[in-house]
Amino acid sequence: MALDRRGFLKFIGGATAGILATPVVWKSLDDVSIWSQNWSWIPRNIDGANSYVPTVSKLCPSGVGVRVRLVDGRPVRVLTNNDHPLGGGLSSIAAAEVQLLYSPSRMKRPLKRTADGAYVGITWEEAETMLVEGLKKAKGGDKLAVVSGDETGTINELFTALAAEMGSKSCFLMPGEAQPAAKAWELMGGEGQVGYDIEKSDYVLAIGANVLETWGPVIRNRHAFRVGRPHGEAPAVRFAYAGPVQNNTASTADVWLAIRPGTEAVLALGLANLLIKAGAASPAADFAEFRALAARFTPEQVAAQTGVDAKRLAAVAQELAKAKRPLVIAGSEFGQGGGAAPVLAGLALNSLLGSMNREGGIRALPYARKVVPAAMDRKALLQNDLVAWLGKVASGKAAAPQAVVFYEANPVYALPQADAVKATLAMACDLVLPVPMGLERFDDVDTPYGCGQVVYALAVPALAPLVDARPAGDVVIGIAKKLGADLGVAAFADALKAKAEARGASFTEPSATNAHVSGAVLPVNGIALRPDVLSKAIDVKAPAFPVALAPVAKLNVGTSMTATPPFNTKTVRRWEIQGKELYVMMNGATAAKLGLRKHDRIELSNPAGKFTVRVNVFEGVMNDTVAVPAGHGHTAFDEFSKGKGENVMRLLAAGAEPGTGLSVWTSAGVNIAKA
Amino acid sequence: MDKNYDLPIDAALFPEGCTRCSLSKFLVWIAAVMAVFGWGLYAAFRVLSEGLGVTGLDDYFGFGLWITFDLAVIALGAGAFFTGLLRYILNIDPLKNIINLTVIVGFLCYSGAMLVLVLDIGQPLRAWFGYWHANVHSMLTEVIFCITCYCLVLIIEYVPLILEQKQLNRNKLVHAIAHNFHLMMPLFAGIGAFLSTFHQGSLGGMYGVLFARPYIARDGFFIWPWTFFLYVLSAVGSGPVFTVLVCTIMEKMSGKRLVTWEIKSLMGKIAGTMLTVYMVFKLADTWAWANDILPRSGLTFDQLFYGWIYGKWLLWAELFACGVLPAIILITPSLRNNRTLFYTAAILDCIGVTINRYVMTVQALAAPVMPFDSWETYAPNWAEWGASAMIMAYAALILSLSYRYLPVFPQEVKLNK
Amino acid sequence: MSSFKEFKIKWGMAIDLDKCTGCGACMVACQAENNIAPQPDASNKLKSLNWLVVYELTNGKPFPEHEVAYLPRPCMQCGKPSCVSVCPVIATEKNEEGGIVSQIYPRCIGCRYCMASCPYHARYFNWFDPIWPEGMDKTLTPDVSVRPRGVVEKCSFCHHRFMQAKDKARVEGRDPNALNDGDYITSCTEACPNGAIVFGDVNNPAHKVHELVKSKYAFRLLERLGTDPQVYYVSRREWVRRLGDNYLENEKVKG
Amino acid sequence: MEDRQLNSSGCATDGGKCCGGGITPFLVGLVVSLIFGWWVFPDMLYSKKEQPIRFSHKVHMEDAGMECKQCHVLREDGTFAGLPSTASCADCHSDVMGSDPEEARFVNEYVKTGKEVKWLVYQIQPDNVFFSHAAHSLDGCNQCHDFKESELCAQCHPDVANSDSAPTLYENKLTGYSKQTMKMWQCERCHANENHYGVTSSSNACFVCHK
Repeated sequence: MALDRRGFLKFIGGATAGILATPVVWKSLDDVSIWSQNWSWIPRNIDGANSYVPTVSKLCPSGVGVRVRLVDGRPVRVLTNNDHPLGGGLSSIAAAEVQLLYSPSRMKRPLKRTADGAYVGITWEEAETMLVEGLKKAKGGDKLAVVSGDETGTINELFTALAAEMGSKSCFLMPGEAQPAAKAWELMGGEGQVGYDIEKSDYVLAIGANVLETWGPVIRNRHAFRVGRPHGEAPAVRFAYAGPVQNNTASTADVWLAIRPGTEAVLALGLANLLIKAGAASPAADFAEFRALAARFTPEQVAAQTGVDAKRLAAVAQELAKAKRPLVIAGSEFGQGGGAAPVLAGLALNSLLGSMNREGGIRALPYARKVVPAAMDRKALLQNDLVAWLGKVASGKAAAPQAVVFYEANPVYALPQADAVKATLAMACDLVLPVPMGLERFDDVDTPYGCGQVVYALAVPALAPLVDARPAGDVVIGIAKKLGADLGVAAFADALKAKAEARGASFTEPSATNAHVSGAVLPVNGIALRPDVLSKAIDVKAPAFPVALAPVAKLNVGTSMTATPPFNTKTVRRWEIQGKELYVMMNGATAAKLGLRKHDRIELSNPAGKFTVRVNVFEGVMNDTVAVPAGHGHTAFDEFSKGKGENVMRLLAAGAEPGTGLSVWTSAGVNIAKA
Repeated sequence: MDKNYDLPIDAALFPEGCTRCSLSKFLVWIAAVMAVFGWGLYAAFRVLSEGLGVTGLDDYFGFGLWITFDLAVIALGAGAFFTGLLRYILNIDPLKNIINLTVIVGFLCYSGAMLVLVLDIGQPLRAWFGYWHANVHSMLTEVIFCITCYCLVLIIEYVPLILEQKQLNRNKLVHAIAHNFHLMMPLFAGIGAFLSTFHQGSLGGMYGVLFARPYIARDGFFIWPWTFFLYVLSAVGSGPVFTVLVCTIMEKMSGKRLVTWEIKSLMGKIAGTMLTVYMVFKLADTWAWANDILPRSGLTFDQLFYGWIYGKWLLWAELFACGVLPAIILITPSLRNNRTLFYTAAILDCIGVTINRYVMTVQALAAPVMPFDSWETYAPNWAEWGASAMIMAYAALILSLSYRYLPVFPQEVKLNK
Repeated sequence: MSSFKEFKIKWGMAIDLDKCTGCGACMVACQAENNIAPQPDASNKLKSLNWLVVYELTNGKPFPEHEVAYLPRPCMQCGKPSCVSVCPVIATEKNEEGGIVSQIYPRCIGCRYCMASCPYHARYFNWFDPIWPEGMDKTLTPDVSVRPRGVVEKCSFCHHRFMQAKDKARVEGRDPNALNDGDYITSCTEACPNGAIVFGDVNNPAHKVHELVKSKYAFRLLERLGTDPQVYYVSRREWVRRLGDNYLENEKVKG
Repeated sequence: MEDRQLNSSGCATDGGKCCGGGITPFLVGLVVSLIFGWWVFPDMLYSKKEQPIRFSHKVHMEDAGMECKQCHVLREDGTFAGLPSTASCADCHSDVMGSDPEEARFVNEYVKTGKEVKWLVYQIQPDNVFFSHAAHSLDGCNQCHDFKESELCAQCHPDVANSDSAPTLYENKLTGYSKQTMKMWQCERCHANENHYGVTSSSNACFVCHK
């Protein structure tokens, strides 16, 4: 039968009716919607058994104690470790540490720089050969320099021992708070490492030091804050903060004393003056001279120099005097370049308040014994000033090294006058060696600066390295051997074991923290206040710029050695970065004075450098001050941070602190012009 | 009959006794329409393949141009149900001369809206969940069901018109079907009127129920949410004149008279009457909102406006320039019969209801509710404009084809003798 | 407004705003815990997906009287959620003991009506498919499914942790419906070093949060709109409490 | 449009004729699509997969007297380990025990190499489903029911206790899931059963099963 048009239509009609009576349409509709929950380009969950590895974060400068959650051996989370002496919460950078293992910018194998400047992958054998050859050339007479970005690790002993074997003492730490503090403590005649017992204090005045965000063992500090501030109740511990910007610490402090950047020491002396007038005294031998010095810092004088409100200053002095266990913590508001003066002045205040060697006050903590015989101990290492040395090299006052080894340090990004550093260091490294990341290696954190107790925490690998990386300690030991030097330890693990023993810790049993706390303190005897040094050191000339510069440090955007982790872009505040543009903050009065409004594009410039940013009006900034978020402006790393914003270090130039010779870069100023 | 070679090639398909432009001229016009359509198609492709991130929408403005567009065309398409209601149920006979056009416009508005909705939801493959997993508490469920049903009704109303196409109608079966459909029209008009009233209302209700959005929440008085009635009234107050405007545009483009002035004026009168009723309630609503709902929410009238983009001018324009003013013109016979004033009023009326749908959608979302939140602004991007333009192009296409080949305007032959 | 169930257990938070420094650890912990994809450019805050967002509050005064506070905003898990009744496909509901407002991704059609209804902006849309840098998807937890583009998502109070806590209780032979304080806490609660967030059963006197929410300094966001949130904020600062809701000039704030 | 001129003597009266050809084409269409829809289409939709090793649950349960939970373990934290690892099988099968060639193959290919068997799972659920084996315990169900362990398992899983070889797995080509993957209504047989409320802690709230 031939099918005519009408017949065909009927066939279609029948087929349609039939299909509707079968699962074809309905099942397909349903399956398509199931498919839409299950798209192949969306990653799947992978189930497995949970396990937890207690360790300590080597990524976060606070050395926060954490637990790593693994699912069938895959690390998935960094979790809080409430039992850890450096834990009790997460920092915004440690929280992202697991994901950083897979950062697109992670190095996967050793790299060598070729003649045209490009990096090519090589094997570890080639790399070690190159390294040995390079180091051979740098033997003898300070021709080798070592720069370490790890302030608390035993790894430094291996590097410095290698340098010593090579005849060099040019070993440096990246700048931080510990160096100026060590200098100040030494000047005062203190022994060991200065510690701040925040946990037991009932009144904490932080001058500059951003104690709840970047200063010291932050998570430990914040845990003390947590305990001292019962939920919704009147605080048992009061916090006061003095600094140019209402930063994270200031936001929750009971008092914010706004001061000009770089005037921390002046503020401390002003408080000392008020306290002495109110009857405070120090047992120090040079107290009389100190009193005379402090007397120069009348409230009017302090107000003029720091810009602080005299009434608020007096109120804080009164609160300090009334407190049972007051504690003053002084430092730089962005964690570096502050010089010894603020710490000296701050410690002097503690002395006036009777806080020396007292619960909830200042503690002298013993340094750990060296475990690598030829190494430089922490005390000696802290005395070397990288920025000053680079300055000398640049000006020809010191011999340029033949070889420099950088360990977890990014000086071209993180040092003041980054552009000049780049020139001094001849651009870039010839050899780049990947080390396992913090969660992939054995390492340690020994009593971070600021900690009120001796804490020794072991970092334990949660997983094997994901890339072709080798532990730096073992590489150094091997290289030394090839260079004919015996460092006295067979493996890095032995060094760690010895260090743990030196701290009285034993990690033979599995523990919930892999950390050890010791009550060991050194006596604090015959402390001097050093008004002689202070009077010189505070003689910092006010910058000859219309606007002072206040860098603002926050951990969420990374540290001097790592860029913004992938998860952290969302934590960057809206008016901090927009697209690739950085926003800087100033208060309404300053903006009006400069004829600026929110979103205006401006150029910040000074002899050190210049860049263009936009204006955000934020009232929590000192008058005539521009607050610049630090930690942006990376030229390397991945799409999460590269090319975003500007690096504030480019506007900072280091000078020498009179009286101590330390490099300082907290008193910078800028010109502002509409761009 | 000898073939007349002066006539366009497709003349055999034209409605009985009507003349049309040449096919090539028509095709040029269609090509232009298709170009716009293609742009929209590209936008739709990008949206469907990459996700809605292609659009200018964001987490503050989950609703934007598309929802505004949908609401506006559905309101303006209300001419279909309301005219149908008057024509078939209340037997206002002269409306038969424009009823076909209202049906087509209505069909275009509803089917267009549904097309946009497919783009606008994030998971179009799950669109059928709206029927299968319906949440009876959601106003949107009402909207989904009513729009779908009413769109089907409009298709049923449109089909006989297609079947009446001269060549198709020669087929006896087709002819019979068309005829029988016509006989059933009052029934469908009734169903349509019910459905349409209901979902115009639920569209309004959709907003009125958002009790945590003081800009649009309407509660505490009479039936909650009373935006239900405002939406119905504003739709019937503007839909009829929109049809007239479409008709007039078609007249201008074709150079023919399609509908007598009396019919247009009658449509204007109907819309004007409804608009007047609407304005009374809308003004009362605005007053109640400003003096009851806002203070209860801790807000003041001024706080609900921002800068130029969400300024008070929008409200004044909606209420007075595009509300009270056209209402007065359209209900006053002397003013209404001045053609310039009539068309001005018609346009203002349509603009007014569009502004209403826009502010209820966009400004409502822009207005911060948390005191520390900020006003944000929204501007649709090319993808949203493109997809909207695609619907306009689709409408232009259907209207052009319908006009060229279907007996849409019963008066055309007489008026163009 | 349709009526909502009352529950014996009511998971809630008391967030002390005087303790939050705005560091962002909670936001990072939330993303990692709930498999939220990282975003290379998150500077458009209206298009960056994060269940928990820390808002910056200011007392509005000029320097030096200026004060700043930070307010972490999870989903409020409203007792009378404005989002639930509007969903056309029952992809979100408030029906489980504990009062957590659920959001079911395979059901959601992405109409965004719930987003329009939520005055807290707690709901987020997947504008694009989620993308992790190569290899980073290995860090996904098995606890929360990854959401495709086109669906709405929001904070679930780490609901999977609730389930895990119940399972743990079952295995240990305890009553899964009588969890102890601390058995179940959210990822943000756990991460905050300042202890700004206290999480627990608001109805259970044995849980700390039970007392905290009764503080005279406790308030909820936009309380007068009738959403009845299960998230409470605490601040001793009057100006902060005032920013918790809209107040006409002459109106007084509680506490 | 009654006023439009219509020829009312149209086909309404002799519809049968004007729609000639009878009902046959319609029926043919109907049957063709019914056959396609019920027999051809399901076959097209699924691909068949077999287990990498033929495994006899019967031998293990009847002959060796084992119970489900000996291999399908609940971990201490309440999560379910599901499939046994090669190592746990090797507790018994460290060497070939019987005469079954499949066992020998298992020992040689997996136990000796330490490789894990990629068992196919019939009941694997989408990522968005949360299922707790801890919550679905014998104790809970047997408050009213009288299930044996294998009976309880068989409420959801294919009852393999008595089978000598594992069934074929039908994988849906579109969704990627097994044909036996439970649909929501199957979960709701218990979860939406009001008799269970108050007795067990079951609830039909979305979040009870979704993640």
